[in-house]
Amino acid sequence: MCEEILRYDSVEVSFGEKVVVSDVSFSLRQGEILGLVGESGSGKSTLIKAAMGLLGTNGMVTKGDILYKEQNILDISEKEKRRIRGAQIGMIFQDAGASLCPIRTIGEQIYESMRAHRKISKSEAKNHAMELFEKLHFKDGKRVWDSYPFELSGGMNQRAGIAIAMLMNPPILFADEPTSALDVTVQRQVINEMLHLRELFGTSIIIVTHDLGVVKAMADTVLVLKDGKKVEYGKAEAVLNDPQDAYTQKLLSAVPVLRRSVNT
Amino acid sequence: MSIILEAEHLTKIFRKKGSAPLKAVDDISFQLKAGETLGIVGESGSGKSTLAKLLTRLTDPTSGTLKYEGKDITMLKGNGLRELYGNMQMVFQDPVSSFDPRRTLGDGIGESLRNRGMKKEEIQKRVEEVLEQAGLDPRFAARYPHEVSGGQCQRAAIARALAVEPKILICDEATSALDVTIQKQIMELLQELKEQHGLSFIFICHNLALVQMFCDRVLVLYEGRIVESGTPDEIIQSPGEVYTKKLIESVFE
Amino acid sequence: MNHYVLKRIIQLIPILFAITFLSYGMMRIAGSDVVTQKMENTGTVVSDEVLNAAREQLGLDKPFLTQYAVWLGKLLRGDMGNSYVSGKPVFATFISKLPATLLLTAVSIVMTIIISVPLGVLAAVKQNRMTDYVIRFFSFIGNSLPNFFVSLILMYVLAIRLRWFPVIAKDVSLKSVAMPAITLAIAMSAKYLRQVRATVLDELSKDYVAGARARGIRFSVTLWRSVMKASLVTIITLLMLSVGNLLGGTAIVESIFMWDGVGKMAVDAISMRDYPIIQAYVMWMAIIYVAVNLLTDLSYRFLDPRIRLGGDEV
Amino acid sequence: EDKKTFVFGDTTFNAENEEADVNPQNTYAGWACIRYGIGETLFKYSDDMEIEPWIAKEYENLDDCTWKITLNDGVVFSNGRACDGEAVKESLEDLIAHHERAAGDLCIDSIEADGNTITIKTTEPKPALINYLCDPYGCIIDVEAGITDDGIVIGTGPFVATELVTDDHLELVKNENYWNGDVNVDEVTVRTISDGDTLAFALQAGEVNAAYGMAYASYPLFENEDFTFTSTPTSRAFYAWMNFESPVTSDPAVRQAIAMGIDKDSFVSVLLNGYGYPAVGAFPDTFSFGGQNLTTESYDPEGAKQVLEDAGWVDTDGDGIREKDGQDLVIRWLTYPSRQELPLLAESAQATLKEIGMDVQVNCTSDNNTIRKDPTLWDVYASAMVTAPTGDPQYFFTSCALDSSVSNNGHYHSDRLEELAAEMEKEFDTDKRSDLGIEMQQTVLDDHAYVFCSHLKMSMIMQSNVTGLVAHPCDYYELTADLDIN
Amino acid sequence: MTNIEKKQVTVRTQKIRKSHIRQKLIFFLVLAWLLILAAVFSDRLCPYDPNAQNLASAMQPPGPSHLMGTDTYGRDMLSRVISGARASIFSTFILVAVISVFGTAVGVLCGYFGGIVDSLMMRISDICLAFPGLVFAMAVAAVLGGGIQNAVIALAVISWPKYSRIARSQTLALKNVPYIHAAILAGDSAGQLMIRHILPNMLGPVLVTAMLDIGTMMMELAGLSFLGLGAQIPTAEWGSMMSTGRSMLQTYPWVVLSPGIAIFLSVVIFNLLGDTVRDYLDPKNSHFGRA
Ligand SMILES: Nc1ncnc2c1ncn2[C@@H]1O[C@H](COP(=O)(O)OP(=O)(O)OP(=O)(O)O)[C@@H](O)[C@H]1O
Ligand SMILES: Nc1ncnc2c1ncn2[C@@H]1O[C@H](COP(=O)(O)OP(=O)(O)OP(=O)(O)O)[C@@H](O)[C@H]1O
Ligand SMILES: [Mg+2]
Ligand SMILES: [Mg+2]
Repeated sequence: MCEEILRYDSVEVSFGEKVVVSDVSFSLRQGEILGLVGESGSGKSTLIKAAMGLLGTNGMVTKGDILYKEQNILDISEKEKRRIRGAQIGMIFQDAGASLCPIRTIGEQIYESMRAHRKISKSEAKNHAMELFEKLHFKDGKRVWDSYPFELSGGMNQRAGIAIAMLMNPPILFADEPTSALDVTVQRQVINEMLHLRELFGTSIIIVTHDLGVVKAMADTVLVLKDGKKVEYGKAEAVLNDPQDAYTQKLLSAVPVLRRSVNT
Repeated sequence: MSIILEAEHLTKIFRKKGSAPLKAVDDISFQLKAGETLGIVGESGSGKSTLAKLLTRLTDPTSGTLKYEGKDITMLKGNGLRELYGNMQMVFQDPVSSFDPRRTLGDGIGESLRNRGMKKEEIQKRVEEVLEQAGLDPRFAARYPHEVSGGQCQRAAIARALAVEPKILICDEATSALDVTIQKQIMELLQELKEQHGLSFIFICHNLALVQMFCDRVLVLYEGRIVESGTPDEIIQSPGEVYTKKLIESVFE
Repeated sequence: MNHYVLKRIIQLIPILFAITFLSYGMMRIAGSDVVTQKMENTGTVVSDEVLNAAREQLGLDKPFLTQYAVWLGKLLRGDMGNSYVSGKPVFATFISKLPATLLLTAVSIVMTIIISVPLGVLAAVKQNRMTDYVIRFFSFIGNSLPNFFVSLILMYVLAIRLRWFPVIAKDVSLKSVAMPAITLAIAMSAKYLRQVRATVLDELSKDYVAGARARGIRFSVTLWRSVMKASLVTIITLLMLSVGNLLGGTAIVESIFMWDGVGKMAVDAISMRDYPIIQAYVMWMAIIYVAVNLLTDLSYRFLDPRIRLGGDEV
Repeated sequence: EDKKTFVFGDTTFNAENEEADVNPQNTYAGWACIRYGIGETLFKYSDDMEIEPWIAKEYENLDDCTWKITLNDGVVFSNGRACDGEAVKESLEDLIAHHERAAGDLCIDSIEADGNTITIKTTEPKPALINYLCDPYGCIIDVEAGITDDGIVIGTGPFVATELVTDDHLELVKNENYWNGDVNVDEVTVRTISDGDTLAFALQAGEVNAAYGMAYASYPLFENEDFTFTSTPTSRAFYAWMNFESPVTSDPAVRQAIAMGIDKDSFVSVLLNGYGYPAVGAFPDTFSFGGQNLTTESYDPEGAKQVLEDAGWVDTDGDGIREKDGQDLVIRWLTYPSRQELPLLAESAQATLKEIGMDVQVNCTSDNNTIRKDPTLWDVYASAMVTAPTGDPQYFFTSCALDSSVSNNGHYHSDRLEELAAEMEKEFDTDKRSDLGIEMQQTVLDDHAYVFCSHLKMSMIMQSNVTGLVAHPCDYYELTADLDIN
Repeated sequence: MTNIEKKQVTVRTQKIRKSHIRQKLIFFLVLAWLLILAAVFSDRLCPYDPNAQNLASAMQPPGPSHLMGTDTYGRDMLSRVISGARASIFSTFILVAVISVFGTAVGVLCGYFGGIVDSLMMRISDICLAFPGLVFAMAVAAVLGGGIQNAVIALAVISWPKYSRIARSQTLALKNVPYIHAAILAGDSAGQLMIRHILPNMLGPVLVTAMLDIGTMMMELAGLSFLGLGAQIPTAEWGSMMSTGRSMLQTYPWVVLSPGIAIFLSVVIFNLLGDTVRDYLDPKNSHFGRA
């Protein structure tokens, strides 16, 4: 594996006086896909929001550091953070449709995001986007560009969300349950696209999910969280095939498995 | 086995000003036998919830008939409907929002009993009974929905459905809002109920694995129509429709 | 689109009909009529025969529905009758005074927007900080001062102390309209900025704001390009709803500042029980209000693509 | 050359006051016509309400029904037309044809014009004809020139109306042809300002040069060297009518107690800021038949208590309100808000009468004229009326105190008063009429049929550089040729 | 990988504001209660008889014997302000209570049953909304005559639709909430459904609107008083006290400022109470038990 580009060091996050995540450490290397699993409320989202600086007014990283390329991204100015967000660390939301402004076209918003990080003309932005759409096997890129979020299906929105996050070509991508708002049939496409991304650009990805099937399909490493604490962390095969922690075992045994003879 | 619930050509069309009418449920016919578990799968928007609401008479069908034990209940109103609900109950997807936030779980569970004119002490006894049946401590009766976890709340919802000793239980994605570990517990509870009480189930779900595990028969819904039906194994092993194939292929393992 | 406009206008017909009926009916329930009213304050002594003759002449002796039918028939022919007091045609009087009121309303709406939108947005952005508290405090002050009192304070400060504006409006000019418009705008803004604040707060809590932040977009850009645009529909709706209030509020303010508009005309007419004028006023104000709301509805279609493109409203 | 522009702010020039324009043929609009110097009448009242020549120089009473009036030479309308006998005849005939009260007041049978004299024949003896001709409706206007749609007329006064918007403003310019001296001011604007406070502010800001009708509470603002007051007593009286049908006020003791229980002096000195005169009778002291000739109860709460006590009104249940035969001493006091003094009077009477054990319930409503027609709805009606608009005592009695009076809603009746009224009807001699007036007032006072509380002290306030604006007792001479700004 | 060395980690001190919503709520509730109590017991709280005139001591500026001075009639302003609380606060309370109860009832029924009655009532409320508020009230008051009851009636006639709109949209939204479906399945009748489940769950927005409306209605009553259609003499009511005292703004300012301050304080209290209730009911501020 290549060099490490993101490291969480004994991170503790609190909302108000309540500690929600405590003493979590892990690191992410270039091109690595990390699966973040755990039950609802275990602090998965909190963990990635901490790096993005999106904890809101009452949330705060109370202990530890988050290092992006050796730079502690918790103690930098808002302006510097803004430079990192989007350009260095992209993010895909659970419901990408909702993370887009409902009354502006996808194109406008793509252009706006790109403008936030470099000088670029609208047509350049559009060309870039079209290129990427093509790489991501988007059928009708032009239509997407001119559409409002509500005119697209959930799956298309989600893919548009991925595209926007990818356009700046960030070395790191956070994906917070990128598929759970989607139909089972679309899920697969989205996952494939994310894998495709890594192939194309060598992007490192942290994917938050509670679907162990997804983790199995794409993650290199897995971090299991329970009540804001790390219960298991290691190579995906190792954790999934030979879980050490009782909780991980329970989690794995609870996953219903489809029985079928022929694998397609 | 006798047919307990029968749908004939059920159709529900939503008309909205300014857009084409939407056939959310399109000419659906099926039969549910006593003690049978019928799974319904399909992607989001395929009309599963609308079908569930039609079956429970929470919405009126645009056309078609619905029969319970051979009796036409399509147009049932008032007391007749209330009687029907003594035999047919439903468990909803989101457990917490299926309880009135301002009332205790016990209150919600006892509501149907109170409406049937049962006395206070009896109600209390029955509530405790069904809570235990659903695997909850009777003290949960005094809690508010936001004071319990999702899994506990769903158990209470099941207890509520069981309170009137229904013959049919309709579950509309009763586990998809829950974590896998809790989902497993709930599925075990349903399995137990099925075995011990001989309930008939309509189990709406988009998780094929769960359906395979739990159901006797499956209907695959697509754009409001039944595109395929059969035993879970038949459908999963050799899907006949393109759509069903796609559905199965998308499952990660 | 045209079809839609037409449909909306047709839907208005029963409302307009009800408005005319109410405007007419309401005034006729009153206990005393204009004829007796004329005696007031003057100490004139008129015999009952004279009174009855006068009533007959004005048609006040006929049954209610007949009077209404006659009135409505005339109305459709553009004749709203003559003022009981001045004897002049009501419609012409109304029309001659309307521009002044519309100017006053327009200026005070513009002022309200200028005052309340930025402050409301600021308060929302700085929620629960000092700025927010200060802005809200001022809105409370604005909310707890009766219009007539604000007028007096403004006259005292702006006209007597600072001599910026004239006390009484001499003509329909921007300088004259300033004080009555500020008076109206103060009360309106106080209410309105709270609504703007609430709307913007609501919008700020939506996921796309966090989404934009996560993409590294400057907050101010999101605020102005997305949040404001998205809030606009709600803000305009609320503003248009308050136009009704505003039109009512002009009555007091106009009569204090001697602004010769329909509001003052209405206050005068009410004190004289000059039914034709009151009817015309109440009716036309209601119609204007309904029309403004229709225009608002239609304008949404340009502001909000979800409505314009026929997406489903949730 | 600087034009002299005078702005006059007035709260009363409006349609509500029946002064929608300046056309004397239109109800009370003649008041505005004469007030603002547009029209003039044949005769006018002097400061002590004696008849003086104006357009006319003299009159002669040829017999009971024939009057010969001689006009001044050289009177011209503002448009230049000579105001001769013919013009006056036309004006009066047109007036009778159009004005609602004039024909009945004047009873004119025929008018003949001959050069500068006119001869008027009346259908019945009219002792007060000349007084009636002084009524503002008697403004002589140029009928040939006509009346505009806005109600503007051509008169002989020092000012010419050029623009009029009812309830808003009236524009006047100097009458270059004025027959009776030079006019000092070039332009006048009369602003109708319905709110007294706005008027006060406008005067403070210098936007109006003079003001009439602001709230008493604002007067102290102007009691300094920057402003001048001009005040005079008028015959507008604020008084209470007793309802003789009411079970309470039909009791003479109650009426007497009310008369003794109202503190007129404090009302005037405190609530009216001294701008008023405590009243005794219907007319102010400036009239020969004024209050100086009369006697009535003065404020005497102890005496009033005694009167009530003696009549059997006693507070037995200790709630501070007296009762008799189980009935509480409740006085329903009807009044209206459009005269600012009336609510003040009501509220002050309420308090002083409470002290003597009466529960006064005030109903202050602009619907008063309907309510007072029904004697079961009120006990006391307080109103503000000009008791002698023509400087003659008869008007007050015929309009409200006789059996035949339309406004006698309280159904007061006195045999003596009826007799005196009949006598007055026939009396031509001014002195005798005056004596009759005094006797009639004393009669109603003795019956406590009315309690006269105060007379209006009409006040105009002006910037101190304004001269020639003088308040007149009959309330309708305001802007004259003398008006000037220095 | 699991053995990342424990090294020195940064510790950040919390600067997070605690939101004292509950305390704020209690505080404003107490203030509102005090105001209401003052209104109820105004008779006992007045240092002087609010209607007792003493022309000899008229227009006295605030001083030790009269904390807020005296008015034209020499009445003690403080006593009048206190006794005005009754008329002002009670009449606004009654007004707001009537319109909120009636409007809500109409809204719930219309929202629940829909159909012709719904369209009809909504049209009626459209019409009521269409009439310019204060002027319609003026006209109604002109028809019915002055007096505070009539002013209240006039305002009630035009103000209820606001509540019926809120209630109707809430009802429409609630109708699709699972717990309502659950209640139907439990055999609730329409009435039970509305009373047990729908009404209690929309109380929040209605209550908040009502709190904010108290200030608005006080203003409108003051406006009517200004036009002579408000309280009757000698009733002390803040709006009419301000209106009658307005001429004294320059000469005897305390006469108009005293009731003004009273209005201000009560408007502020009820507005803040409304805001706090809104915050309290906001699901985002999870102060109910489990987070
Ligand atoms: N803004 C906030 N204020 C207070 N508590 C919060 C806030 N956001 C999250 N929490 C709490 O922090 C804990 C972790 O939340 P988080 O959203 O990270 O969980 P999660 O693992 O992402 O769950 P899910 O799978 O449901 O998304 C939860 O208990 C949640 O209630
Ligand atoms: N009340 C309604 N009015 C209009 N359209 C509706 C209504 N309810 C459902 N629909 C539409 O009917 C279709 C079927 O919806 P339904 O909720 O039954 O789908 P579903 O299969 O349950 O989906 P999901 O898995 O997302 O719950 C959808 O297109 C939906 O938009
Ligand atoms: Mg999460
Ligand atoms: Mg569904």
